[in-house]
Amino acid sequence: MSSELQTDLLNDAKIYGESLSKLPQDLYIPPDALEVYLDSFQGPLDLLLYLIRKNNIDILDIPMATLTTQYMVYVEKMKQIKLELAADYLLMSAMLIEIKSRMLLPPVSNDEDDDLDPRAELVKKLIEYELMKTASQELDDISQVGRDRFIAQGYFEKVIEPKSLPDVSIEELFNAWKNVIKRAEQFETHRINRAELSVREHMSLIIKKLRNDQLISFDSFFNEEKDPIPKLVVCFLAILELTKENLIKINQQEPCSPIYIQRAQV
Amino acid sequence: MEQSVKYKNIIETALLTSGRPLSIDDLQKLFEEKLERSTIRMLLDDIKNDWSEKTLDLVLVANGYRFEAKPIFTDSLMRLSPDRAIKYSRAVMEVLAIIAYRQPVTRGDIEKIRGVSLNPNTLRQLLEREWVEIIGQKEVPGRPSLYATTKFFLDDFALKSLNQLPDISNSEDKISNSIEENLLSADASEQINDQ
Amino acid sequence: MEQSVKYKNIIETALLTSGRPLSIDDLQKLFEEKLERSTIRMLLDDIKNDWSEKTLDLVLVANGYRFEAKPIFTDSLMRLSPDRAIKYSRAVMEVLAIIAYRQPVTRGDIEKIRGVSLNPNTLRQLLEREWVEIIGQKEVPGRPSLYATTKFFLDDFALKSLNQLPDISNSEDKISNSIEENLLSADASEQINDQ
Repeated sequence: MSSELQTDLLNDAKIYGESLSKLPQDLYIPPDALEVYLDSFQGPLDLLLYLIRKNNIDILDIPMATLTTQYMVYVEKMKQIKLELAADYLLMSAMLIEIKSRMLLPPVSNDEDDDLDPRAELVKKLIEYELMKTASQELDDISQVGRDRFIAQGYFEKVIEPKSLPDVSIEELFNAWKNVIKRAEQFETHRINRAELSVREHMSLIIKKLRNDQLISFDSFFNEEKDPIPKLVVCFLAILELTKENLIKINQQEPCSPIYIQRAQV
Repeated sequence: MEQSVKYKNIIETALLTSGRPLSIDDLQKLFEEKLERSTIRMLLDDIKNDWSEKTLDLVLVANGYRFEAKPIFTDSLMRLSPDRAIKYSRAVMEVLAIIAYRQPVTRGDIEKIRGVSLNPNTLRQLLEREWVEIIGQKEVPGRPSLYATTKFFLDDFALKSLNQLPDISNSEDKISNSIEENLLSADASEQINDQ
Repeated sequence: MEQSVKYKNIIETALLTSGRPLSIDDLQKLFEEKLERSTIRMLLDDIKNDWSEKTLDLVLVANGYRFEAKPIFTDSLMRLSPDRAIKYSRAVMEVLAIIAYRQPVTRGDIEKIRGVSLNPNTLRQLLEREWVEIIGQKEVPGRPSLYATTKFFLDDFALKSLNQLPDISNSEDKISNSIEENLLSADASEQINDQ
């Protein structure tokens, strides 16, 4: 936090009329921790609630100047670190400043009921959000199937009647795959193409073989007399790929001795 | 007597192997002969008692009855395959809470309550898990989808109905009452502070 | 003695709720303390005996131990077997496609490609249909299962080998062109899927 900001904050920060003699503890954040820290807020309302709770501010009587100042300190930091995050936060800054300035104007009239506190809408939002935040914590405390609630699911031998099962065409499968690729490209984590397909098939076959035997000789995967050359190549590529993905290990005791393939152990 | 033990065993086996809750209607399908719903309820009570000292609990959730591991085993079971435990982010859980407590809601409603724009992936997680579904469109410009929770949501949280959601009404009433009282009296000290 | 009953109960609960066969290695993970393999075998024997007169059998299959309904219940259970969904969900089809094109994959791989966590039911449907099987464990922490397609999958789709799966490379350019901003929204991709 820059010293300039700190000074501003100290000059401005008054809570219920009391000037703060020193910076609140929770406002100091080591610079390297800041990014993680800012990430932990779900949005501007979450940040405001945090400031309100930490400073023991009565949510129904918010000192707008204090809150706005403290809020701006955080937003400044966010702008420096991750600009793209700031949009929702900037909108809130504008709203806070507007409320603050409206509070400075004298009430137009004293006897009109609809002359609402400028803070009313913000407070309603904060309360509703806090309520939902509480609700989400309460939900999270319930044990959930798939996390920490376990459902009996013993096995039983089914006599499968193929007619009762959904039909799926190869086109449908292909379309599903196209969809996956489209989305995967959005995440930019995977580049998926087809060249390796037969390699992938062989990878599965090799693992299936290794399921029964711990150790299989490298040679036994290749039948040079019967298999066409492309198949031999594909099988070899599959072994390399499995090794790369740490699914199998290739062993050779000494040069020129037989090579063995086994399942990778941890 | 003999016969009722046979019925009971069939129901128990179905519940132990189904992997999903079974309703009384489901359980009736197990038998060629027609069993009364009251008979089945009685047998379920019996089964519940049989298991009370054992490893599983027979519980009733939104879609019916199911066996679950007694809570004392949770820690051990979680050690078995820690990678299987599905943990959702705070954002996902907040959106789930908003849909659960304020349903039906549009995406815009959710954004308004949380004060941030919604990452589409957050909703997708919940749709994918089948905890949330689109139940229609709101008849306003743009016809945004309306989201609500599903029965699977209730099942997975072991709730019989939405009524059983954790109660937040206490804090709700308290707050709305005090809004009326305090808010309208904007006090002078605030204005002084702000100068 | 007291202690061994506790162990036995934990093992029984794990076997009843895991939904997959558990090996001795798996069962060892249930306990903080180290249990000998021989101890676990003994406890399994005990459990087998406990259940001999009851509704399930404890059996040893290729990947480990599991509880199965006794054969006398099969007819009743088949009556329950729900009328299957007329169509598989989009999620099921996508997961099948990922396993077909990218096998062998772990659940984590599938989640990474799709960007959402996987509903446990999705894989279950594919395993039940016997289009997909577990062919082993990946030797990384947590030893996640590796999924691959089966011979039945090839049969049902009339393929001689995976090589015959439709080729994506032609359409790849087209697809990348069509990726637009609006694709990022879940609703948009939904519509494309529907076409």
